[in-house]
Amino acid sequence: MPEAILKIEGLSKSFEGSQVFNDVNFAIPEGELSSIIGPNGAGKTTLFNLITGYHVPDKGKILFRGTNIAGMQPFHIVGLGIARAFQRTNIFPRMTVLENVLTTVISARKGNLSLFAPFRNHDKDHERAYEILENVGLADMASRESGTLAHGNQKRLDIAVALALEPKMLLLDEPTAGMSPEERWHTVELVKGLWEKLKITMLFIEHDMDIVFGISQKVRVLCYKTILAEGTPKEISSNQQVIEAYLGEEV
Amino acid sequence: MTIQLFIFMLVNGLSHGMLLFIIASGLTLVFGVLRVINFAHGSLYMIGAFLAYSLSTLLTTGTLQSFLLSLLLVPPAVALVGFVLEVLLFRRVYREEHLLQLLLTYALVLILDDVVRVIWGGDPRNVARPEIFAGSVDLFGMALPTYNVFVLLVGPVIALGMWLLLYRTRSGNLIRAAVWYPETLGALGVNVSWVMTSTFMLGCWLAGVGGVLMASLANIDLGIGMEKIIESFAVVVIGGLGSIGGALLGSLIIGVGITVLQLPFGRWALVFPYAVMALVLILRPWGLFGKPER
Amino acid sequence: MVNNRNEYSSTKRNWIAGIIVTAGLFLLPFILTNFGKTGEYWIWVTTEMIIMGLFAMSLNLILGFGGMVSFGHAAFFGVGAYTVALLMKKAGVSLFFALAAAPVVAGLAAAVIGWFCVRLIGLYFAILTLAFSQLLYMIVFQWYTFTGGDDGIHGIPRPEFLGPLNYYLLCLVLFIICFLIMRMLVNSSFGLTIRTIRENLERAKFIGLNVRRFQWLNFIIAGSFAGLAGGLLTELNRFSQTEFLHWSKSAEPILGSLVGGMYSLLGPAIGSAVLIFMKIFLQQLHKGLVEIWAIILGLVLLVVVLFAPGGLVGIYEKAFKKS
Amino acid sequence: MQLEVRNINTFYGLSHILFDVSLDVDQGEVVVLLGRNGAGKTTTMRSIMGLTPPKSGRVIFKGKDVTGLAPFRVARLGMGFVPEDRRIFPDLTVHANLEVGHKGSGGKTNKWNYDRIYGFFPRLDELSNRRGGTLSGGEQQMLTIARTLIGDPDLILLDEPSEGLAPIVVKMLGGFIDTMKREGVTILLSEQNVKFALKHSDRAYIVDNGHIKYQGSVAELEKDEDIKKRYLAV
Repeated sequence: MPEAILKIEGLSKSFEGSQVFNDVNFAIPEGELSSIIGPNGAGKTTLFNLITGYHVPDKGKILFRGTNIAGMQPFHIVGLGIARAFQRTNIFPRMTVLENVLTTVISARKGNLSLFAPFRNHDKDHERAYEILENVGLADMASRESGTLAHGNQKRLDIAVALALEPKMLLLDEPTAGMSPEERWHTVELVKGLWEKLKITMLFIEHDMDIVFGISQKVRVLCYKTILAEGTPKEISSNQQVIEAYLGEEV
Repeated sequence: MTIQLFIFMLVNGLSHGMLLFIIASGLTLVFGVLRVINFAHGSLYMIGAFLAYSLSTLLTTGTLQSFLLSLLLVPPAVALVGFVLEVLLFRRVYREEHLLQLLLTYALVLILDDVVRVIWGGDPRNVARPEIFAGSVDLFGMALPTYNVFVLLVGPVIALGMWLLLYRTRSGNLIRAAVWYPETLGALGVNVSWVMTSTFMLGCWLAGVGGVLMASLANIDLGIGMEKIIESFAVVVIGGLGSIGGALLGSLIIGVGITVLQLPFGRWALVFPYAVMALVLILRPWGLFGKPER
Repeated sequence: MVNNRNEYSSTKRNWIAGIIVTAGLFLLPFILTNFGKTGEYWIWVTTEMIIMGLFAMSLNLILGFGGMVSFGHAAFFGVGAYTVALLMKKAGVSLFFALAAAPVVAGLAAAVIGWFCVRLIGLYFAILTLAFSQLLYMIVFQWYTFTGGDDGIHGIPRPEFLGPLNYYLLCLVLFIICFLIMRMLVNSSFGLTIRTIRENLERAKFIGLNVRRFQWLNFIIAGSFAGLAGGLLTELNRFSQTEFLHWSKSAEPILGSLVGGMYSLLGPAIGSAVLIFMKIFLQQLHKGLVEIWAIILGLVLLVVVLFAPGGLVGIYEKAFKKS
Repeated sequence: MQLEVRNINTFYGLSHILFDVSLDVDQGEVVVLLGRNGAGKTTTMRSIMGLTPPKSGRVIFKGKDVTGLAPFRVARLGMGFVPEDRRIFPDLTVHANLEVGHKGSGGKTNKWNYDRIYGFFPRLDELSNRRGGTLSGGEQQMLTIARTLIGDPDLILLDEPSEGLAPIVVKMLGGFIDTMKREGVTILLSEQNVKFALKHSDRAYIVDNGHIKYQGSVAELEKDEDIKKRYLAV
């Protein structure tokens, strides 16, 4: 079994007195494509917020390749190799699609302090940005103002921005939320394809069980303030505890 | 510095603090509901003060009747100005970004201050205190100006009145509800625009009360609006934007601070509000009584 | 709110217009000198326009491009002004050294003040900048022995070769240099980064940006240019006064930016010039009008806020886009 | 018909969200809008209530054209809106929250007074002096319904009431919906929880990408495996 890229130990977090997590523990092996499921309000997004430094945990360790990143600043964590795409579209709306990716490419190579050289003339950045846009199928919209894109394309741009950071681990928060059925499967294939191509670790939150069980190597169920169960899709869908707490009788 | 001098300064500082509270509470109330920092609040206060002056020249100045009459008439007049401003201007920018809102109120400062100058001119004025407040009261063997003690007592009355209004009436419930979810309030059948207009008018009424009280406390001139809006800013920042209790504490800190520090530091004491404001923003940006926004 | 797709448009049309205007600006004083006293007055006015335009452009680096509303930009304008005044009057330093020192000292002040301010966002940032600038204002106001208090510092020497015309040309050249530097800045990777932060500050953190650091740097750069503008105005007036630090001075470049359009580089300079011109024009038209200048300015501002938040440049771009 | 929605088109800024949406709700019915996240259910409700007025089309409530009317006027005509995120006024006590929703009888006698509301939601009676901000999710959901109910609406728009609630609370909520229906309140519900929705509704509409894709009785929908699979991922 490969080395764990992310290891969470005894993680606890409360907001204004109400506890969201109590002693969460799990480890994600390098290169895994896995998902997190759980009822609304179980704290799936909060978990991402803790891993990426948006919130500071009350207790516990978040070890990313051996470094404890709990409480670090987001930009620091990004620098170590964790990127995320957001549940609600979260891009730079009045910049073009290309600029959205370009600014991230520049950030990834720490070139932001170049005060005088025009960013438009840097061929390598452009090539890289176009390559990423092609990967997610947005290359032909490069010069559009990103805020005017359709919802599905904005979400894909969000993923493109995350990819531009060349992360070792990518967190995707409901990548198909608000998409039509065709768009959904398109996005699922995109995610799967990227995973196979880039060979990075991916962790995503998803509500659609067909998608979850369709592409995850492993599923973790977040419920009752902790990880209720983890296992292969097959194990999870037949886990009595999970059925009671979350899936219901239907599945 | 004797202890007596200190108490004297303290009472003075407290009365200035209470005056400041009356003005600043209007500012913070309006911010709480409308989410607009009204730069022009100081100008409205100044208009109140000058209206009190004009009214006193029409009546027998220095009588209790004339004083009470201006306390009765001037604040509603200022509230009426507020009504016009809210309906014609403020209403249009609630959804705009902060900068445009601030610039709108700044434009009003330019206009209102100049209107005051055109109407009343630049000379300092004052209104004679009604004779029953003109003397002084004895306290610990010191003669304290009665009027200052009076202002000192008006502050808590206003604070209590605001508390009763906000926490013991249906209108208060509506105002406190509008702070959070104006849209939901509308969907419950409440005319939210009217709640906002009334709140704004209440804020202006408070500025008017401050103006009337100020007119007999010290000289009034074209600078008082600016002076008080900056002090109110400091008060509101210290107390936390939107918090009435915070405004009370902040007013006392600023009012007493400026007055008491004048003894050892002279005019350098005027630096105090800015220093406190900067310090609070650095250490606790959401203010002593406020809550962090996230 | 404002469409800024053409934020850095450098189309042919703009280039041609730019060259014509620049040439016109260089020729203008030579024409004006032929008109005796009136001409000299107008040279003085245009010099002030250029300086205030530079001040407004410097603010716009943080306001329009950075999305940070500062109410205390006059602090750095004032620091620049007093640096020139004190160095020349009290230390006998030459004008060029003093003018070189102004942006450096202002930049240092911006570094100190900005270090605290960039920790806050939105309204809180705005109020803290105001508090700091007023703090500085009070200090300059009270410290009579060093700054001359509310008397200001008068009688700043002027090198002989710098008549009104030459000083105009000096300011114009400096303005163009500063403009070109700022243009490079906003078009650089740094400029893109600043815009990225403006667009979505939270997201910017998650593309690995140390947001505060870039905002701080931008704040310092903007402060430095403001310092140069302050120094230039001090030398133009040959005095420095506390008004230069007052918050109402901070409002001037904001008004200029708003009137001119804050999503373009030159908009704020154009806006400031228009405002100065308008004031003088009204004064010439009728003396009574300047008495109520604040009312007129306030009304203009109201109209812009309510009906044209993109400013003059916004109107210009809209007009051309439609045609 | 108590509510008729005719070909409404709604925009958020420049983005077109609803396309020619039409629906009817009859007096005393429970009608559900089904569809995934972002399909346009909430926007439909906001358009009906006047919170996001449609650019074109008409909303007719009790025979009266209410399109473009301010929400508070629509509310006073007898429509209630229970927002998805509940929006309990956190600084107000439970009782004060109810007072805000109370419109005053205005001549006619209120069907729902405080006693009845507290009888209906005994838990709120126990909590009546607690600040709204301290309630749990389920308690907040009860309060937000109660707050609308006390304004005596003829029609309630219930936006995703089951979201984020524990199964047992959802069950209780279902009971409230059934009781309200018995009391003669018309309900337009929006839900993602298909099972819950179908259990308590008479008719259903399916919204997808801002279009109405299906309408029919619950019994019909139950049988239509194809539709269920296509739009509801069931």
